[in-house]
Amino acid sequence: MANAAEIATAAARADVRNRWWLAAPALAIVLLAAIGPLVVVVLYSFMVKGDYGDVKYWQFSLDGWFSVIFERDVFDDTLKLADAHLTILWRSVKLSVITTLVTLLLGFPVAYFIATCDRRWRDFWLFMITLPFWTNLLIRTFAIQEVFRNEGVLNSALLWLGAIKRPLQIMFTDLGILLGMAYVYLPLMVLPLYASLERFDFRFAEAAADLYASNFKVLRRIIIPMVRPGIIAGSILVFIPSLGAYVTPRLLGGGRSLMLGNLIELQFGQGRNWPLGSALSITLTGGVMLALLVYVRAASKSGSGHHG
Amino acid sequence: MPEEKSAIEICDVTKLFGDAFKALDGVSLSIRKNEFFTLLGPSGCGKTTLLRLIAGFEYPTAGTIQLHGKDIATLPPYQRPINTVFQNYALFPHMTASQNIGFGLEMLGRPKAEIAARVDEMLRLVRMEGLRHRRTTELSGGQQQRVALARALAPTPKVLLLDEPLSALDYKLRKEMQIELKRLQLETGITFIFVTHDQEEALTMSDRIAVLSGGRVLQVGNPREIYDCPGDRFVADFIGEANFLSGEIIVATKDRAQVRLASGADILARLPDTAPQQGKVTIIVRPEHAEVHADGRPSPLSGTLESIVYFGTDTHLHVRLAHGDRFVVRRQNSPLQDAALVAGATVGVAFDLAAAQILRN
Amino acid sequence: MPEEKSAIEICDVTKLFGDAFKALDGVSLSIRKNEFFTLLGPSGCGKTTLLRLIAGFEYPTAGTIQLHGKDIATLPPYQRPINTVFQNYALFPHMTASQNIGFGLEMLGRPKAEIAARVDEMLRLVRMEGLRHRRTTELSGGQQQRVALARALAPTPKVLLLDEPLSALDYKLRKEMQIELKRLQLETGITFIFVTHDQEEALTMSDRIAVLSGGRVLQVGNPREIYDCPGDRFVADFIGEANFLSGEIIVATKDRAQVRLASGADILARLPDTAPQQGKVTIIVRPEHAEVHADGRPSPLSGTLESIVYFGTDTHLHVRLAHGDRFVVRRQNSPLQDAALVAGATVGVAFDLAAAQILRN
Amino acid sequence: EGVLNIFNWGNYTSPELIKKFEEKYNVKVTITDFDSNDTALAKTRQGGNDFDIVVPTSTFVKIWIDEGLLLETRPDQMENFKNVDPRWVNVDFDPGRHYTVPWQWGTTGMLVNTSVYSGDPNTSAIFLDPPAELQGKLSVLPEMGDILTLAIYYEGGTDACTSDKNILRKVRDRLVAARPKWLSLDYPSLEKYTAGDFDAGVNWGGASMRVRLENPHFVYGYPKEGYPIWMDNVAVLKTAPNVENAKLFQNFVMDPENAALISAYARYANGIAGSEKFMPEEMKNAPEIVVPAEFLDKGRFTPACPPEVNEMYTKIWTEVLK
Amino acid sequence: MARRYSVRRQRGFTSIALLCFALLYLPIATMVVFAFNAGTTVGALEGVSLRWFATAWNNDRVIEATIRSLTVAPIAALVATVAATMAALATTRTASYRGLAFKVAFINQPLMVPEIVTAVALLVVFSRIKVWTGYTGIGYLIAAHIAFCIPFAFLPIRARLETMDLSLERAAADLYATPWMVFRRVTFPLLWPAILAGFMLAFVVSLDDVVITEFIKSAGQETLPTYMLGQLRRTVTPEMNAISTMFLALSIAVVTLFFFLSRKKD
Ligand SMILES: Nc1ncnc2c1ncn2[C@@H]1O[C@H](COP(=O)(O)OP(=O)(O)OP(=O)(O)O)[C@@H](O)[C@H]1O
Ligand SMILES: Nc1ncnc2c1ncn2[C@@H]1O[C@H](COP(=O)(O)OP(=O)(O)OP(=O)(O)O)[C@@H](O)[C@H]1O
Ligand SMILES: NCCCCN
Ligand SMILES: [Mg+2]
Ligand SMILES: [Mg+2]
Repeated sequence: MANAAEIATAAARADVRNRWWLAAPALAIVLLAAIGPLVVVVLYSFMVKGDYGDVKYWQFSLDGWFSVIFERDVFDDTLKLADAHLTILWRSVKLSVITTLVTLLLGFPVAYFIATCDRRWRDFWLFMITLPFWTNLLIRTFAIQEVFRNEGVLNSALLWLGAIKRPLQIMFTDLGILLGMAYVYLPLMVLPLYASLERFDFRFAEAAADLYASNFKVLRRIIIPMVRPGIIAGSILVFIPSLGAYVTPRLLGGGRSLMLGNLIELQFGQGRNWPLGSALSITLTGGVMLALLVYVRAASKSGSGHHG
Repeated sequence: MPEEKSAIEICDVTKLFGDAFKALDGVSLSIRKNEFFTLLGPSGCGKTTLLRLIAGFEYPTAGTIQLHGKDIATLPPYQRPINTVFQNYALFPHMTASQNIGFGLEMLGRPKAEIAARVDEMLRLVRMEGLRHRRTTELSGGQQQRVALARALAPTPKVLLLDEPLSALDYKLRKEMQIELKRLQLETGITFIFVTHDQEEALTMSDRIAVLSGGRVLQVGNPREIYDCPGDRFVADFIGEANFLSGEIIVATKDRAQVRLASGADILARLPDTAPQQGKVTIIVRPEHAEVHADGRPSPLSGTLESIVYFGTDTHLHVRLAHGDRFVVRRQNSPLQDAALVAGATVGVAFDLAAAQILRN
Repeated sequence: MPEEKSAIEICDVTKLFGDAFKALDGVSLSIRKNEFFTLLGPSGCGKTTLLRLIAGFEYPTAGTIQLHGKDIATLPPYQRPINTVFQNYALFPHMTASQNIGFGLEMLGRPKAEIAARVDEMLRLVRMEGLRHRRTTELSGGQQQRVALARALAPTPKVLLLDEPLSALDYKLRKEMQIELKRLQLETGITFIFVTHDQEEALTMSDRIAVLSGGRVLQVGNPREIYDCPGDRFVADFIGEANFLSGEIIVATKDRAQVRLASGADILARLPDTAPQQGKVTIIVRPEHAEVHADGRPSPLSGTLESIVYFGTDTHLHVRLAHGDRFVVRRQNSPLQDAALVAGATVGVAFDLAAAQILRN
Repeated sequence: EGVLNIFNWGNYTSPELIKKFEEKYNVKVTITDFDSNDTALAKTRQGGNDFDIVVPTSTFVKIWIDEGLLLETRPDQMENFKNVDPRWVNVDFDPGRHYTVPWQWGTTGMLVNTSVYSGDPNTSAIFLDPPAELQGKLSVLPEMGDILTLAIYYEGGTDACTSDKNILRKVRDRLVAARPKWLSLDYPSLEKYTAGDFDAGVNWGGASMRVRLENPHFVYGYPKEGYPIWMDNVAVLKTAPNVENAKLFQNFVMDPENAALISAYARYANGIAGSEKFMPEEMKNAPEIVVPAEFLDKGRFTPACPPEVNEMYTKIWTEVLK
Repeated sequence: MARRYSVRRQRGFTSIALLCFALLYLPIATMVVFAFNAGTTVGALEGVSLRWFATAWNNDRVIEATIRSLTVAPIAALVATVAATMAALATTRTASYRGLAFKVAFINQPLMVPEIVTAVALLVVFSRIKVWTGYTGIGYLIAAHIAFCIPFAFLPIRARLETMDLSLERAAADLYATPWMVFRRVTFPLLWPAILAGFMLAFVVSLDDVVITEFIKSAGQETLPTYMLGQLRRTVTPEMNAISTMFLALSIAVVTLFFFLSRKKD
């Protein structure tokens, strides 16, 4: 006869088995095709850079890491903080934050619209959201340029309507980057939001409305908190990739300013400094990982009640 | 017209689900201010639907609903001074018990201190002081129901809709809550519209009761009227226990009639205005208004005592009448039991004129 | 040992939520095969938790649970021949009523035809034939509960756990379902473990009742034992109505005692083995076992009739005793009312020796 | 019989040429694109590919050879080598052509809309010290090497890989000052010039020609301070699985008629003498492709700069674009 | 009669949604329009013609690349979605334990590394494997795509599972459903919208990938995006628009067909 402690451990063992074998395929794939390579990158970050790209194998050095934070001035050889890196980091983070906010502000209504429309049409609208993204990113970006350009569709229409007197300069501006990024990342926000909203039980909304909550307050106090996991998933999916984005900023913003993605790419490309590129990307990954870890910890502490 | 006395005026309301299913069918009710009004009716008869129409979550397919004399068709729920205890509670899972209870007041923009005080009061009222910080998902069924009740009470609405608000509570607690609710009604002037399946609850608490069936209102009246003078067989049968005897009127005076039963015996019965004055009729006798005796006294009805069912406070005696019908007699338990009453005995059934009533067809 | 006769053997089970909250505290119960076993207890006392442990959704923090003599601790829910009617129904929202009901049989791999027939049967049983193709979200509360009941019954499990399975049904339907459930129990040999807040239901349907409070079992016994010989004050108070009188034993014999009440009057009361043989004691008298008379007869207790509450089948008379306690008397309604009994009258209260029982402290 | 796997710049390989080669030698050709010398180098260096032919730019050829990635196929001993323009035989990245065969060559210069700016287009001042008319209407190639080289020449340097800090400091200051006056730093698209988004910019010759064909107001300028010349070259990888076919291909592209096909498709000059007569009409004397004599000596091949220099360049580039 | 109240209505949401749809399709419409351009640019319309469709249709490399993209993306998205769904179950249908957060972060890792880094690292690793095994097939491409698709499917699915309580799954288990049947009959149907969303995300992400593919493709393994990247340094002609338009038309046709078939079943 098993005692309670044994039962508890047996149950726990079953739980552990499940959580390992179910996660195994994903873990294995990520391990082989993503983490393994990441180890390579970590190693690279500690090696001496090769003369024309790559690294000198098994010659170790901390230069890559050193250059993430410090740089030796080209001219007077003084040691100083790598303010170029910091400036670029700051700009990228700012852009990503704004992009995330804009996609959230636009994406939430879209997801909400799809989730609350007639059940039979939901898959259709969902498909309509992703369809533009079946067209290649470059083509899409070029097409966006056609829309935003001074002689483009948008400006022509606005001029024709008399809404503006002279074309709005959107291309090659931060606004252009932002609009482009919002466009490109919209589905990454809408789909997770939809996935969470689709299941929302509007009886909770009714209960709140019954308690004098206007529809806006219902949204703010009931719907948004209850679909929070979806909002967070969407925000992660937009924020992280936009930190590393470079095609859109380059094409729509004119590419006069480097983004984090460009900076890292430069080191692996024309800069031929793989250790620095590796160190920079590990820094980025580490930061994001840490943030995510903290989030999941917090969420699983406060949100475990949902599973009851 | 006592227009201003009525809190809710429901006028010929019909509600269709889909194209064909009539959940409500020409319902008209006038609920007075500060009344404790109960909706009674079988499962699926449209009680919840009616409450949802009043609260404003659904719109009538036809008909109008007035609140204090004003048509509220276009008033959204959050502008109606009406709160609801939902049948399924609908507690906010991301909030604690206190937060749920305080939600309405918060939405009304009341100051923090006032909300806190009121939440405390409500928690005390529903005996949940110790569980204020629990997530609602960590509460038992009855505890959830109490939070739902407290949440609806907290903002002191003009009208309170309660959809089986005490069904998950144990007997003792339910009694306490009944008393609290009744007290609140008397003290605060709130109009209560109450749905319950507990007949005792309905009969003791209500000022008036409406009996619904299949989306229609069958009878509206105070508990005594409903219980003692049910309008038709459905109401009689639905509320409490009832024995039905069929017979034919032989002589009818203003308010009573002599009826010849199937067994051939004649009895006297009350004859309400709404009932037929001649021909075949049905008579109702409540089980507790009849007596069984085994001493061979002559009695209009007699038969065999089939079974004796013990019910705590009382015992039900099931009698198979001579001509085949069943007749149930309820008798209060007392420590002195009648030894002659054993299953199989031949017994007579007796009741008074006042206990027998002729029903509307 | 009657080992093989017991269906479920619960041994010293404790369940903690979090680190400190004891939802169950050393519960031991032995439930016999084909028994109709009812769990009674106040809201939050741990009934649902106990059912969840038996069904296998939670594991006891300490203690063991056996099914037919075998430890089932490590058996996952789907391998336990146990079905549950959940307190919150937990119907599958993406399936129709029929599909919900047929789910269990389908999982057991029964042939299609058999499933269809059984689903039909179940739908008839719960009076839902017309709604078989409805989504469960389009059903009323009571209809949902009936589907939940039918779903759990369909696979004819060895043990059926019913967590307030009839709470959302109207009185009539509930009675019908009670009869059906009782019939099923007698015909199929299923062991029923039943949670209800309806005392009448518990008393009429159960073979045995366990009274729980705060996670502990207070008393186990058949309905009569529980009602007539409550072990302690909590049980007495929780089941039915009770009047408590305190006094002191003056003389005690084998099974009765003379007790001097606070008012100074002496009465005779039953004295169970478990009760104290001397000193201060509490006596319980059920309201329906006492009588009120206004004719000035001498009587050990007397007081003022404070209020008369009408209850359909009966009336409660609230008497304020001379020394301050309240005493409630329940009297069955009859068409002939006692005209002398009006609020404010001075009345005497009388009861028989058999009605008064001394309680365990 | 057999196959040939070509690894070349994107949209750079004439399908006609390939078809002709396939038919002639009964070889199935696959073409795979790369988009930068660095990618191509990185990929090949890691190995495991089945590429036979690779087409690195002049700047990189020496690296490829030094790293031992190329097979010494001795094109100089091939049948069609006689067609190679003598100017491109003794190039310093592959003296005597022991490894590579010319594919196409071109220049990086200024593209200016003369209806907007009528001054001299033949100076790097167009983008390094832009006249008022062109400020905010400039497009600059995002090629670190090309841009720094132009700036070094502009500041009086002669070595594209200079480590002279005086010059580099001036280069940096110049670029930092100029950057705000540019509109875009991106690969140019024709319609942005023709639609008026850009009025001037740093551009390749072939691309500039196409702009001019659409809008004759555009002229291509060769900076008098000096400008870079580049040449892409066909080489065979040491790891090539199909060496014989690869050699056949090297020989094949040295045929004037075939070389003309290359140019007709990708719009740059090739290094094969006698191919002109097979070229499309508009290319034969296009000033963007046939460098006018007066500017000829200002053009210089850029070598692959040594690591220390490249590191400084990267820092400057980052500094400029931060 | 005034507008009826509904708890579901949020002021302006439908307008914003429709506006977003309009904005999403504006560039696509432009792209389609220029596909029919008789001229050689995507900047100025010079009459209508089908010439670029003909050009594209006759461009074997484009057709090949399209087919390759349409092979890799569905396979990668499908495998990624299956793996992600399992992982999402494993990280929600469990008691909280130490290391759970780490596991979640681990599975999301491919998302957090800049593409170029994954690309370079994969290049290093896969090249070694290619040398050892001699296998240079499309498997590498698919494996890499699966890996970076996983977080895109994982996050939405897990988000939905997090808000889905266990009571229904318990009810199914109570009715003799084995864990697999619980998943198939209860969890999966209720999770379906999230799975679909996850799949679609994974699909477009795979379809769009250029950097990683660029680095690990072997000879002749061009996908549509890497092929188009090659065009970037030269002038973009309407041929690209024509390709994209055909691709779009094809997708719409396939999905419409799918819709019709699945609608019939209901
Ligand atoms: N997940 C949980 N976390 C913490 N406490 C819990 C949790 N679930 C239940 N409880 C507590 O355990 C106690 C027993 O709960 P249980 O649901 O068993 O009560 P119950 O007897 O079924 O009550 P009711 O009649 O109200 O349904 C309650 O006090 C409840 O608040
Ligand atoms: N959304 C809906 N679609 C279709 N029919 C519905 C819908 N909601 C309710 N109904 C039906 O309308 C009728 C009335 O439902 P309602 O919920 O008002 O019943 P009720 O009187 O509250 O019953 P109960 O006592 O069981 O809660 C029922 O027969 C129910 O099946
Ligand atoms: N080496 C530069 C090549 C440019 C191709 N368009
Ligand atoms: Mg209801
Ligand atoms: Mg419970």
